Amino acid sequence: MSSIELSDDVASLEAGLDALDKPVTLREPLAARLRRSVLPPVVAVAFLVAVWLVVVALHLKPTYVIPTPADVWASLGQYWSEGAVQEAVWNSLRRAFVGFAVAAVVGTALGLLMSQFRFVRTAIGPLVSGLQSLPSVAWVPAAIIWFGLSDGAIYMVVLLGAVPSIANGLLSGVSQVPPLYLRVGRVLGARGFTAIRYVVLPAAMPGYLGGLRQGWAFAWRSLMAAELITFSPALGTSLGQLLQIGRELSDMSLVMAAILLILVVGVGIELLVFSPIERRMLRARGLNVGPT
Amino acid sequence: MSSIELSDDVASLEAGLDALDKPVTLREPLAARLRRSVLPPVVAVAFLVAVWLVVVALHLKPTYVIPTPADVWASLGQYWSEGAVQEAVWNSLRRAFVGFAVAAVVGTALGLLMSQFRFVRTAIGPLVSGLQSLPSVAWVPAAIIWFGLSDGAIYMVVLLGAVPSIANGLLSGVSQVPPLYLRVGRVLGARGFTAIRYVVLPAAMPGYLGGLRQGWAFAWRSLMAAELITFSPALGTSLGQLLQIGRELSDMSLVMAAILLILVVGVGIELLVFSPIERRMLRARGLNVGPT
Amino acid sequence: SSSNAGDAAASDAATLRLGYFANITHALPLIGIANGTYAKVLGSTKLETQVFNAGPAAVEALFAGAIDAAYVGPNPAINAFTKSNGEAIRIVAGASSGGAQLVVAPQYTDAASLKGTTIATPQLGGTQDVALRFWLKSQGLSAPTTGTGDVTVAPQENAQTLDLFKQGKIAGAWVPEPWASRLVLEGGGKVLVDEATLWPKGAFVTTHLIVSTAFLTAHPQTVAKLLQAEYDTLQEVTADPAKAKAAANDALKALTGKQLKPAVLERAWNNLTLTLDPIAAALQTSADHAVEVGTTKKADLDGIYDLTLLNALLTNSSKPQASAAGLGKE
Amino acid sequence: MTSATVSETPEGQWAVADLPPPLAPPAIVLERVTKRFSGDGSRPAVLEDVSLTVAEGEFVCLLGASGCGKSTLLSLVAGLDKPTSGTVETPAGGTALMFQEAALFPWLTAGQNIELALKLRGVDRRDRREETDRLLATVHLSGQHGSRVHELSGGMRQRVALARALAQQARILLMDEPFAALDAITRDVLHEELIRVWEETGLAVVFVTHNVREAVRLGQRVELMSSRPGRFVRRWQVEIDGPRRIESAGVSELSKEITDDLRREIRRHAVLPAAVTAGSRS
Amino acid sequence: MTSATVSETPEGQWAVADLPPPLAPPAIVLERVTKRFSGDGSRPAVLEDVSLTVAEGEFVCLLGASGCGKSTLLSLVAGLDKPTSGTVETPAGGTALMFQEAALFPWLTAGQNIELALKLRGVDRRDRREETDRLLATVHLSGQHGSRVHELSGGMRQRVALARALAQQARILLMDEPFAALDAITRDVLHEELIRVWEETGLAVVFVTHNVREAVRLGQRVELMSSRPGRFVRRWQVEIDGPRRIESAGVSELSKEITDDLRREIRRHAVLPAAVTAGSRS
Ligand SMILES: Nc1ncnc2c1ncn2[C@@H]1O[C@H](COP(=O)(O)OP(=O)(O)OP(=O)(O)O)[C@@H](O)[C@H]1O
Ligand SMILES: Nc1ncnc2c1ncn2[C@@H]1O[C@H](COP(=O)(O)OP(=O)(O)OP(=O)(O)O)[C@@H](O)[C@H]1O
Ligand SMILES: [Mg+2]
Ligand SMILES: [Mg+2]
Repeated sequence: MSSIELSDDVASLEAGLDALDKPVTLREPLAARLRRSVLPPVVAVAFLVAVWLVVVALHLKPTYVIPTPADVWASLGQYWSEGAVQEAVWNSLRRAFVGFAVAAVVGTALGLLMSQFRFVRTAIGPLVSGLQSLPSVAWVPAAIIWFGLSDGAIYMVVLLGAVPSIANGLLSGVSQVPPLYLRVGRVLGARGFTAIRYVVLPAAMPGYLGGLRQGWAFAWRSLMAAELITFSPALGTSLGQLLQIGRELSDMSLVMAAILLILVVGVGIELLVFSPIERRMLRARGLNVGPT
Repeated sequence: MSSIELSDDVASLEAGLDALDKPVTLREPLAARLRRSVLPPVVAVAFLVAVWLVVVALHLKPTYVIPTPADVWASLGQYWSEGAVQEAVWNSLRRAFVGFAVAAVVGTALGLLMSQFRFVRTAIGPLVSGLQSLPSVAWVPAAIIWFGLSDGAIYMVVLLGAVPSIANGLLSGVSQVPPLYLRVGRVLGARGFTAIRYVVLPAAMPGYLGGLRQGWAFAWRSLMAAELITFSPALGTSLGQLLQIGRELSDMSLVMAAILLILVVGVGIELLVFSPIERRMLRARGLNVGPT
Repeated sequence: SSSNAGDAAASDAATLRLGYFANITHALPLIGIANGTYAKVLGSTKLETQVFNAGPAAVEALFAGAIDAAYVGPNPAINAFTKSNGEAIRIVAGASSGGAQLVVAPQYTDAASLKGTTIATPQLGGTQDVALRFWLKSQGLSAPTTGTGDVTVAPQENAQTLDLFKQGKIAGAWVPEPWASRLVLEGGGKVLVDEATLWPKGAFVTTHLIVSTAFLTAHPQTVAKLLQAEYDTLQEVTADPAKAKAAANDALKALTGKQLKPAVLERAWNNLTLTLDPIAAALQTSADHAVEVGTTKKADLDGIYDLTLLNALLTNSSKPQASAAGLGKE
Repeated sequence: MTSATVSETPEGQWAVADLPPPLAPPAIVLERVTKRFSGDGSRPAVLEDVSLTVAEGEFVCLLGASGCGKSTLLSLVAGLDKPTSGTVETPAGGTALMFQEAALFPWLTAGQNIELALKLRGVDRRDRREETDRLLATVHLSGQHGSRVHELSGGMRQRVALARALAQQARILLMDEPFAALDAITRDVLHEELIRVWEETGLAVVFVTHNVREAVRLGQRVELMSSRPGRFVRRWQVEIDGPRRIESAGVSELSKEITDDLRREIRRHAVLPAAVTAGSRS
Repeated sequence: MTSATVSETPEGQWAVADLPPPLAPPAIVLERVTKRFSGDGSRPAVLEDVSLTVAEGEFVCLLGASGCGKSTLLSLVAGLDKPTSGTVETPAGGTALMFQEAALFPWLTAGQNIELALKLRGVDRRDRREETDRLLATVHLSGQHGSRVHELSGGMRQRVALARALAQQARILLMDEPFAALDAITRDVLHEELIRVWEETGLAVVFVTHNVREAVRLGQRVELMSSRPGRFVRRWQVEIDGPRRIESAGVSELSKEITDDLRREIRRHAVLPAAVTAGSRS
């Protein structure tokens, strides 16, 4: 028996198997991908506008109660030309980003603590989950009392909204790490912090990213709730305030315009930032990319 | 070769294998289970109260800004003796249940439609997801305009909050159904509605229940937001209103009492109703029961 | 008078849905609804009431057709009128006047000392907001609606204002009763400006009764009865102010679970004037001021008043007529 | 102890016309079946011009490397997919199909899984329970009616899946690597179980596997498939007397021969990286 | 073509004292090891009074039914768990361990998985890439450095896992049913691959399997374990000349013998339901 011959034999057999066994990944053609990623939002918007036009055409309510798309567009145009829309979007986005960034840091730290120490999890786990069933507006008075009418108060509300999602996302990500990975890590020599750094955190990524994504939605919701109520010229115009001004002026066109802006910005960030990141990560791991 | 002998041979071998192969399910002793299920809430509450007492003891703020637990307890006692707490909890719970029930029906129908018809999913999928990043308060003006100052307006806000979670939960549940189950169903003769009834829906249960659970949290949040803002004696006292009254009266004890009640009721329902159902279902299927 | 006596029965509405606030400035509806005067005068018309927290919500409800009439401040009334191009509502009477003050912490003694501070008002572009900005302007202090000026005007909820004032996070607030009194009595503030001193005869409107135009057209007779009920309540209050005060406080307790402290009630009551006169002249002036300080654009208020029913009632009661100041029917 | 007679058809002769006439009337007839998944022909056909006849009561094993189209072929026979061209004929009453994973519905108990199959077949509610107990007994699982799927071992699950397939009362049982995920001991036992059931019921069985010895152990006929495109390239008629076991000498001998063929087939597809080829030959 | 010489120790004699002296110095020594998972003794011991010695460079296969404690034993040797009583001795430098699932980290490429093992061993950054390429070449996967785990077939994954295990440069390789999830063809090929690597590296290998033929094909020694509690009940020294293959007659013959023993061991645990017993005997 010649070792070299056998090796060659095995090698060619393996190469044949490798060629046949490799899973075939079906790459969608570009046209189909575009159709899937661009068409839905367009259809959705068209659908929305159509429903709206029908409602207006039915004259169920006077147009000062349910304004026409044209009214809303005009209202948007007017505030745009005054620079109020740009300022509002910029202010709200800036706050959302800063708030979200801080929430990500705090939420990650909290999630890690909860995942690693059973006692911490036991003590504050239910509390953290519970926070999600309190509306953000409930925090506004407390936040204002603590921080006055400052960005600080707004950030506190945003944090209280976003941190639980992020912490819980990381926690559930960690709890879903197959124990096998931890065993492999230990066999390879990863213990303690090394294990967290090289095994636990990367393995928990899918749950964590899901948490971050949901955390963004909550941060945005909470920010709007906070901006609706804390109101000071020193804080500058914001989207939430635009909505509030619309209500105070009984200006339904402005109310609708503000709701649309909030929706577009909130969903836009999710679709443009979080979705692609999550998709790429899931795809790199060969995981199922969800329906959305 | 005697068929009976062989059969007996296989049977005894199989019986031996069955005895050895059956997965061993480790049942936790009752004491440990209780310790796991009762201790955390107790610790959480103790932790909360401790933090609170420390904050009060530090005299960071006067007690009319941060009241002591005793103040809050007294405030709660007073409203309890007047029957206001009971009425508020009852009214809010009733609305939450009705709203959630309607949301479950609508969300399920919507989720099924979206899961079965690609076109529907394409058209309204992003919209449904997008709704989750709009704060409930934004809907209040629209709800009042459509439904006036009735329970209807409150239900509309609750629906807009809860339906997307439920629909998305069902959708992601359906999309996670292993295609193998559908193939098996078809081979067994289940097509169309029969397949949905006997295969798709039960298989999608875990995602669906998760969606229902999250839907509840959203329903409760949205209800509180709605109750905070629409206020009418005809609608009766509610938890959201208790909070609002506290704010209007600058009565921080009442504000805190209301926040606590909202938290306790919202989390209580989740822990007492949704968690056990979800756990039981997951356990019956031998699935991982999450960390919470 | 525009209504035909023969049509009286036909124009009675089956129900009247009336909105008001649980607030001392709404003393007339508070007392009259609680003691049954409103229900009695309305007779066969069933009275349904709604309590609101703020004017915009009441206007939303009016727009939605959920209520027919509401007691609101002048600003929501103006907004409801102008945003609906003069269609949605009419002011048919007043309910109270006066009772707004600029209360500041004791260390502020004059306008100049307020430079660099934050002062709260109840609502951007609201009467008090406009009054504060106009006054600041007259004192040479700028208070732009966006960005920073000499003084930061922060519109926010009154309850929040009280908290922030107590903590020293704001220098003061221009607020209506009972908040002005609470700032003084509970927050240790002092009155820097009493708004009454800025108006001729100290009269400026605080609370209006607005009615949806559609309801007014369909059921003038019912609106007349509503005015009558308010008038009767006013007579009762005038006859026994002490009893009225107690009744108002009881009504507050019933609606919100809390009463005003006696001292607050006392002080607030004395600052307020309950009257059916909508004080139309002040409305236009206030609107002009709003344009001047930049919180709103020039608004056409022509036709906002319909005081024909009120004046008929006043004539019958041998009282002086109320003026629409050229902004509608008298 | 055992003797093996092996009859081969000449290599490359896979057209239906060249087949020896089946012993019994045919249960499955595939004629010149081609299947492609890309509509535009951008990828090669998965199955090309494939013909196959399985007689009633016959036990045929399909053998081939990964991706050669075995599962696709079973899908076509089961009616889960349509051929691009060619015809597939199966008797009325449908086919039963078993997979590598038992694919029991985890929200039902073992018994309920079988009852669902009966219900979908239209069996009367009253008869279902009795029939289910009979089927469970057939696979030696009496008393496991109420067991949850996750409480069963892999072997028990496949036996429940077999009972569920039998509940369909189809004349054809298609099996797609049904025992691949089981441990060796359990797999051996299930081979005996399956043969017993096949003898009792007289079903036509098409059994797909990667395991040459398993194919020889079970099949009356073994069909070897090529890859890219999938075609039948060689056929063995297995004639081993007496009870076969996986360790039987006859099974071993024939297995070795088929394995060599299969390995040759696999090597054809080798794309050796230059480095390895050079390295191992130096 | 092959000849098998089988030497047995008398049944029931499993104490260390009765062992023939190992040829090379011992790499693993387990002495009177007992392991229970319930602290209160409410459940029987998983391993009871087990002793085992593996010499350096020796290839030992552990065979036993499900749940007999094979994985538990490997965990103890790997230091992932502590015995309740008794001692476990392994050389410094740790042990490498492979599982049924390749357990590659899906967030890393094939090459990065190996590099991580090197990094955790403390290999210098500059040397890692080169070492990784050498290891990939060893398992015939040159050029797959950048492949994602999910892009690899099961066999390729196990080869990467093998390379990762080799990267640890431990003197002991523990394998817990490493090929159980692979298809038969791939498994056969990996047997040859593993033997080649073992011959090249001179590692001591403890290989756990359910597959009797696999144990005989690979091991120098086969140890049969009993269940409940886990103990060593019988041992075979496998001496087959020439290149073994899974179909070799020598392998088949010894396999049949061991299988019969194993089946007897399994039957001991049968708890036949009354109905089935009655039914099949009537
Ligand atoms: N739905 C599909 N769309 C596109 N290609 C497919 C589809 N199903 C299978 N294929 C391709 O057809 C080929 C044959 O697949 P099939 O599953 O029939 O092979 P197989 O012989 O069963 O393989 P294995 O032994 O791995 O189960 C593969 O190359 C696969 O990628
Ligand atoms: N962490 C644990 N806690 C409690 N019991 C355990 C634990 N790990 C294993 N067991 C029990 O110990 C016994 C032996 O398990 P082990 O996994 O070692 O068996 P095995 O021989 O590897 O089985 P298999 O062939 O199925 O892999 C089983 O009965 C199992 O239920
Ligand atoms: Mg297949
Ligand atoms: Mg094991």
